[in-house]
Amino acid sequence: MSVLAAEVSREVALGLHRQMLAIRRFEERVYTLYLEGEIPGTLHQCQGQEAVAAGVCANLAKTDWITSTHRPHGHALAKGVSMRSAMAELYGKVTGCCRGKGGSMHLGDPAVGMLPAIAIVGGGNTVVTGLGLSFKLRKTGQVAVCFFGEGASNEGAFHEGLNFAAVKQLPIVFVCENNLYGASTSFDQVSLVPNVADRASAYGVEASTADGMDALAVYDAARVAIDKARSGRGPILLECKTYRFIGHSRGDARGYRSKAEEAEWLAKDPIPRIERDIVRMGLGTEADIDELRRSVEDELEDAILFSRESPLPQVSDAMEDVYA
Amino acid sequence: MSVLAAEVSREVALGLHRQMLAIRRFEERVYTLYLEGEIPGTLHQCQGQEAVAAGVCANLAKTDWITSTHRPHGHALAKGVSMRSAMAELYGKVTGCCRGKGGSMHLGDPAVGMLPAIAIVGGGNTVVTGLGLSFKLRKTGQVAVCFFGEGASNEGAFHEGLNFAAVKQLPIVFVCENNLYGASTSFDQVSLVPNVADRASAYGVEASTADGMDALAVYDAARVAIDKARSGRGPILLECKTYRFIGHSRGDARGYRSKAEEAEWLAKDPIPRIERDIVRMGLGTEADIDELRRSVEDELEDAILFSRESPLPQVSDAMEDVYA
Amino acid sequence: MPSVAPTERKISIAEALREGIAEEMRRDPSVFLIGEDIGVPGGFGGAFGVYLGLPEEFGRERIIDTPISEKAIAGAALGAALMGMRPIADMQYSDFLFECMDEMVNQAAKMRYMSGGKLKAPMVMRAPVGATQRGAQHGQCPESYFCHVPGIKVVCVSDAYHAKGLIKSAVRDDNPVLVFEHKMLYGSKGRQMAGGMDLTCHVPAEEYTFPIGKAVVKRQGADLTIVATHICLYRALAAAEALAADGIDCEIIDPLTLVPLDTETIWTSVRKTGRLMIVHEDTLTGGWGAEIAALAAEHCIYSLKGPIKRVAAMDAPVPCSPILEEAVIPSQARIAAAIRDQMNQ
Amino acid sequence: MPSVAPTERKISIAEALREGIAEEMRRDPSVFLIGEDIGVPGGFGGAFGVYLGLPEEFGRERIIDTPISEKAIAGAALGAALMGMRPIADMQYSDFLFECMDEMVNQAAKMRYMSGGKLKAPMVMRAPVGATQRGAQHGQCPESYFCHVPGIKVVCVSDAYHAKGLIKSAVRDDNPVLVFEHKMLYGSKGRQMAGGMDLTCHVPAEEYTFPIGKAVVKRQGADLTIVATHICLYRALAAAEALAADGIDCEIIDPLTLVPLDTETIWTSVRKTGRLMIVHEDTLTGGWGAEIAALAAEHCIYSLKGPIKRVAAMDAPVPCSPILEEAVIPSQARIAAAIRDQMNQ
Ligand SMILES: Cc1ncc(C[n+]2csc(CCOP(=O)(O)OP(=O)(O)O)c2C)c(N)n1
Ligand SMILES: Cc1ncc(C[n+]2csc(CCOP(=O)(O)OP(=O)(O)O)c2C)c(N)n1
Ligand SMILES: [Mg+2]
Ligand SMILES: [Mg+2]
Repeated sequence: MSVLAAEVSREVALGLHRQMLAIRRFEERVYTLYLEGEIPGTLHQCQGQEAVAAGVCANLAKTDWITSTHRPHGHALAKGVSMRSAMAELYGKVTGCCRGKGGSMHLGDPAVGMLPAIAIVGGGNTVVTGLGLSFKLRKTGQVAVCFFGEGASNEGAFHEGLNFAAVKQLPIVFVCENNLYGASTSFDQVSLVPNVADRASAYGVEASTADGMDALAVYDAARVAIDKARSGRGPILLECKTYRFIGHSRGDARGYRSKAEEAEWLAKDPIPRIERDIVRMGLGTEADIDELRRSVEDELEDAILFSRESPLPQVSDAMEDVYA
Repeated sequence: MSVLAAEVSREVALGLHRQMLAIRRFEERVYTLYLEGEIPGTLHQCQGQEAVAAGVCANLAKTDWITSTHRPHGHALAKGVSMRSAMAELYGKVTGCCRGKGGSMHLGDPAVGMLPAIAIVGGGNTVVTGLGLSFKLRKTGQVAVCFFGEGASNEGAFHEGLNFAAVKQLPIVFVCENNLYGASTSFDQVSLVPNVADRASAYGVEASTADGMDALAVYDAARVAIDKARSGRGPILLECKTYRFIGHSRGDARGYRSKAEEAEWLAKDPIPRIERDIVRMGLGTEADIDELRRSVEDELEDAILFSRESPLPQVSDAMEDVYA
Repeated sequence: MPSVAPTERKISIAEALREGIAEEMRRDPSVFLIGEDIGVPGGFGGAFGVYLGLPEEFGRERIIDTPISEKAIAGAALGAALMGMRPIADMQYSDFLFECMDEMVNQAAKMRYMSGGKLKAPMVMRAPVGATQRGAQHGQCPESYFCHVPGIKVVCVSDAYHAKGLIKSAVRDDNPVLVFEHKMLYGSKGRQMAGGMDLTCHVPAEEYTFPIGKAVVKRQGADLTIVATHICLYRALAAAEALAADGIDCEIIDPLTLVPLDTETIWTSVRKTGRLMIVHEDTLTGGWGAEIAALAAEHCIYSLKGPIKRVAAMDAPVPCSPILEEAVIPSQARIAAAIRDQMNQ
Repeated sequence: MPSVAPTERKISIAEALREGIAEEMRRDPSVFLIGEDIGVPGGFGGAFGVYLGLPEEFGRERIIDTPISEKAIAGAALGAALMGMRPIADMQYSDFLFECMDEMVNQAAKMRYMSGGKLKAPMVMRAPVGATQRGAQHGQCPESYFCHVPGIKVVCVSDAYHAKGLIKSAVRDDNPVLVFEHKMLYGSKGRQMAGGMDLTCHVPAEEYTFPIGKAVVKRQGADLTIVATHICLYRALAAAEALAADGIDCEIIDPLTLVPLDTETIWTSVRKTGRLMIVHEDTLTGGWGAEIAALAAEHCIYSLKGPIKRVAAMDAPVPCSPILEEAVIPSQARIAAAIRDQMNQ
C-alpha cells in the first residue's frame, strides 16, 4: 500500500480506478478492432502505464494543458478527450477529436487542454515551453504537463526544453514515463545514469520520482509537483517508473526483453493494485468496483458504435486546415 | 602559482608561453589588419583565452584531432596550423589552410588534425563523436578534443553528443571554454547551474575544471583528461573558466559587461602570469622570454608578408570541392 | 506603393521593421519577441540591431532573451502561438534555422492540420539571409526549403516600405510566417555595404499594412519579365537600367511573398513579355525559382517566346574569400549577361 | 538492367538492400551501420527489418545501436566519414531527418568545401518515405529538401535490382548520399500493402553496382514522357498500361538519382515525345518535380508541344484517415486523368 502525503478521498480513488480501467479496456478493445481491420494505421498502446496518465491528469483542471507522444491514448482519455472522439479518431472518422486528420499518434483536443499529440520523440519537450511561457506572461495560473518517455530524454529537445523552462521558471511539469525501453532499446544501453530524474540537476530543476505502477503514489507526487509549478516556483521533473505490458507498436514480438521481466512487472499491474487498495482502505466495495466496470464497458461500446456509425471525412476536407 | 600534479619542464613551460604569445600577437595584428581593410569578413577573436588552447593542445599528438568553433584562431595555431596558412586563410588567399573557402570561422587543416572549425554553436559536439567512434572502432589510440563555449552547452547538440560519447565510451575530451558570455548573454541568465561541469553527471561523465587563465593548470588538467580518454575509459568534460578580453566579434562595444569585471579579468592575463611563473620556477630567464617574443614577431611578419603576396583563388575554384 | 512626395520620410529596413514591430506591440499585448541577444542591456538589439530601443519601451518581459537553443526558441514561439499569443521569434542568421527544423516543419506547420483545424499557430520567425563574407555557415539563403513546407508562409522583404507593411501583416496572420530579410539591405551600415545603393525609402509614419501574397511591379517593361528578391532585385533593376540603352526593356517584379505566390501579377507580365527570368541568391537546384518556372511552364507555356531562365547562386556552399563569394552569387554583370542571352534565344 | 532469364532470382527491396549492405561490409572493414533499434538482439533489425541477420554476421561493434538522438547519429556518421570510415546511418522514418538538419545541411554537405577539398565525407543516410496511414509526422517524402543542398547526393530506389546496385554505389561514393526508400515497396509485407503489386524482381547474387546519376527508361512510348519515383512510378506504369488501350503511349523514366540528375536520358525522351509530366509523392510546391520542370523549360522548351505537368501530393500535411490520405497522394486514377488532360492540351 502506498505511503501518501495526504489522505485520499473515496472520490479520488474511485476516479483513478475508473480512469485506469477506461484506458485499459479502451486499449484492449482497440487492439482487437485493429486486428479485425476496423481500425487502420498503427498503434502504440499503453497497457500497464495507466497509473501515470490517470494519476497526473487527476490533478489538472480542464484549463491546464498537456502535451503527449506517439503513445497518447491514455493521456487523451485521462485529460478528458471523450472515448467517442478518441475512438472515432482511430477509426479515421470526421467525428474524431482531430476530425480524422490526426490519427492514433496525434490524439488531442484543445477543448480539454491537450495539444494534438506529438509523435516526434521529444517533440513536445520544446513546444510545451511555449504553453508555460504564455501562462506565465498572462499570469493565468494554468499549468502545462509534458509527458515523455525515458527514451526521449536522449533527444536534444529534452535538454533545450528543460533548460529553457528552468531559466524562465515556467509553470511546467515534465512527466517522464520511464517504461525501461524506447522501442527495442533498454535505457541502460543508452544512458549511463539509471534514472531520468538524475538529469534534472543539470538544469537546476527539482526532480521527484513515483512508483508508476501505483496510481495513488503518482497522484500524490503529481499533486505536489503541479502545485509547485502553479505557484510560480518553476518547472519540475517527475519520473514514474512503469512498464508497457504490450509491444512497442502493433506487431512487436518483444524478443528484446525476457519473459521473467515481463512477469515481474505484470505482477505490479496498477489496476488490481488500486482495487486492493480501495477495498483495504475502505474507500469502496467490490460492488462499487463492479459498477465501475459496467459503466466503462457501456461507455466503450457506445464509443465503438458511435465510431462505426460516424461519417468519414469528405475528400474535400483534405485541403482544409492547412492554413488558417 | 599553480599547484600542479606533476613537474613541468622548461620545454613545456616555454612552449606554452610561446604558443600563447603567438596567439595573442596573431589576434592583435589580425585585428589591426582587419580595421585597415586588409582582412575581409568578420572576426571572433580569443585574446585572454590563450591558456586553454595552448594548455590543451600541448598534450595532443599531431595525429589527435580537435574540433573548434566560430572562435577558432587560437585552437588552430595551438594544434599546429601554421601562422602562414591561418593568416592567408583570413586574407582569403588560395594558400590558406582552407584554400580561401573557409575563412575566419572555419580555420582548420586535416594535415595537423583539425577539422574546419564549425561556426554553428554546438555543431562540433555531435560531429566529434564520429571522430572518437572511428578511433575506437579502429583501435588507433587517437583522442579527439571538442572545444566549445559555455553558451553552446545550452544546445541540444551538447546533450546528444556528450550522452552518445558516454554511452559508447569514446576517447573524447570535451573542453568547455567558459568565458562567462555567449555573445551579449551572461551564463547566469541562461543556466541555473553555475558551471558547465555541473552538467556532466547527467551523462555519467567525469568532469574536471581548471583555471583557464593559467596555462600550466590547464596543461595539467588536460593531460589527466586526455590520458583518461586515450586509455579507453570514456569521455571527460574539462571546463576552463576564462574571459575574452575583446568583444564577441569585431565592433562589439561590450556594453553588457562592466569595466570593473573586465579589469578584474585583465589582471589575470595568462601571458604575464606564465612569464612570472617561468621566472619564479626557474624554468627560464627574461632573456629567454625576449627571445620568444622576437621569434613570434618574426613568424607573424613572415605570415603577413606571405599572405599579402599569396595569390587569390581562381574564380573557377568556386565550383571545385562541392563533391569529391 | 511608397509615395514620392517631397515631404517623404525615408528610413531603412531595420528602422521600418522596428517601427512595425513596435506598433504591433503597442496595439496587441499578445505580441512578444523571443530570441538570442535581443534585449540584453548594453547588447546588440538582435544580430542586426532591429530591436534597439524596444526593451526600453516594452520591458524585458516582452522581449525575451533565451539560451542558445534554437529548438527551444521555435518550440516556445509555437507553443505560445497555440495558446493565442503572437510571438515574433528571431534567428540571428537564417543558417541556424536548420537547428529547429523539427519545430518548424514537423510541428509549427502541421499543428493546425493535425488538430483538424481546431488550433492555429500565429507565429512569426524572422531570419536574415545572404552572403556577407562570413563563409558557408553564415551566408545561406534558405527560403526555398520553407517554400516546400505546406502550412508555412514565406515572405522576403526588399525595401523599408514593404518591410513595415509586411511585418505587421505577418504578426496579424494566423499562420506561421517566415520573414526573410537580407543582411545587406538592413541599411544600418549605410550605403557602403550595399555597393552605393540608397537603402532607405519613404515609409509613412502612420499605420498601414501590406498584404501577404501580393507582388509588386518595380519596373514596367515589354520584353522580359524578371522575378527577383532581396539584393538580386536591385541588381536586376540596375542591369535593366543599363540594358535599356540597348533597347532591352525589362519588367521587374518583386514577389515579396513566395508562399502564397501572387501568380496573377507574374502571369500577367509573362503573357505580356513572353519571356521569364527568375533571379535569387538562394542556390539554383531546387530553389524557389524552379517552382515559378515550373508553374509558368504549366500555365503560360503558350505565351513563352523562349526558354525560362534562372539566375541563382551556384550550387555550392558559400565560400568565404570575397572573390569566390562574388563568383557564386548573382552579380549585376551575370544578370545582365543572362538577360542579353535570353533576348537572343 | 535486370535480366528476365527463367532462372531469375527474385527478392524484395528489403532483401536486396540487406544483401548489398552485407556485401559492402564484407568487402570493406570501414563500413559500419549506425542508428536506432538496428541491432538489438530480439529487436526489429531496423524499423523495416532491413538489417535482420546482419548483427549475427558482423557483430554489434559494426552495427551500432544509438540513443534516440538523431543529431548524434548524423554527427557520428559524419565525423567517422571524415576520418575515412564509410558509415551507413539509419533514420527510422525520413520525417526524423528534420531533427538532424544542421548535421546534414550545415556540416555534412559543407565540410569538404570548407576544408578547401582536403576532406571528404563518404557517408550514407538511409531514410524511408511515404504515407502509410500513420499521419503527418510519419508519412512525409522529404527528398526535395535535400535536392536543394549542394554537396549531398540524393537517390530514390524503386526496385530490388537498383536498390542493391545503388546502395553499394552509395557506400563507395565519397560524398554524403541520402538514400530514400518507400515503405510500401520494401516487400517485407508482401504484395498486399502495395495493392497487389509484385515487389520482388530479379537480383543477381553476384557482385554488381548501379551508378549514381543514371536514370532508366521503364517503359518506351511516343506521346508523353513521365518521370516518376517510388510508388508513383508503379502507379504511372499502371496508368500507362491502362491508357495504352486508348492509344496514349507513355514513356516512363525512373530517375533513381535526383542529384545528380540524369538529364540526358530525360531530355532525349522529352525531345522525342514533346510532352513532360513529373509524378512524385512529395508535396507539389517546391518539390523536385519543379526542378525538372524548370530545367526542361530552359533546355527543351522548343520541343514541348504543351504545358509541363506535375502530379504530386497536395500541399498539405499527410492526414491520417485513409480516405484523406488517398486524396492527397497521387493515385493511379489521378495520374491517369492528368495524362488524358495533358494529351488534350
Ligand atoms: C525523433 C524521433 N526519433 C525516432 C522515433 C521513432 N520512435 C518512435 S517511439 C520510439 C521510442 C520512444 O521511446 P520512449 O521515449 O521511451 O517512449 P515509449 O515508446 O517507451 O513510450 C522511437 C525510437 C520518433 N518517433 N521520433
Ligand atoms: C546554432 C547557432 N546559434 C547562434 C549562433 C550565433 N552565435 C555565434 S557565437 C554565439 C555565442 C556563443 O557563445 P559561447 O558558446 O559561449 O562561445 P563564445 O563566443 O563565448 O566563445 C552565438 C549566439 C550560432 N553561430 N550558431
Ligand atoms: Mg520508453
Ligand atoms: Mg562563451
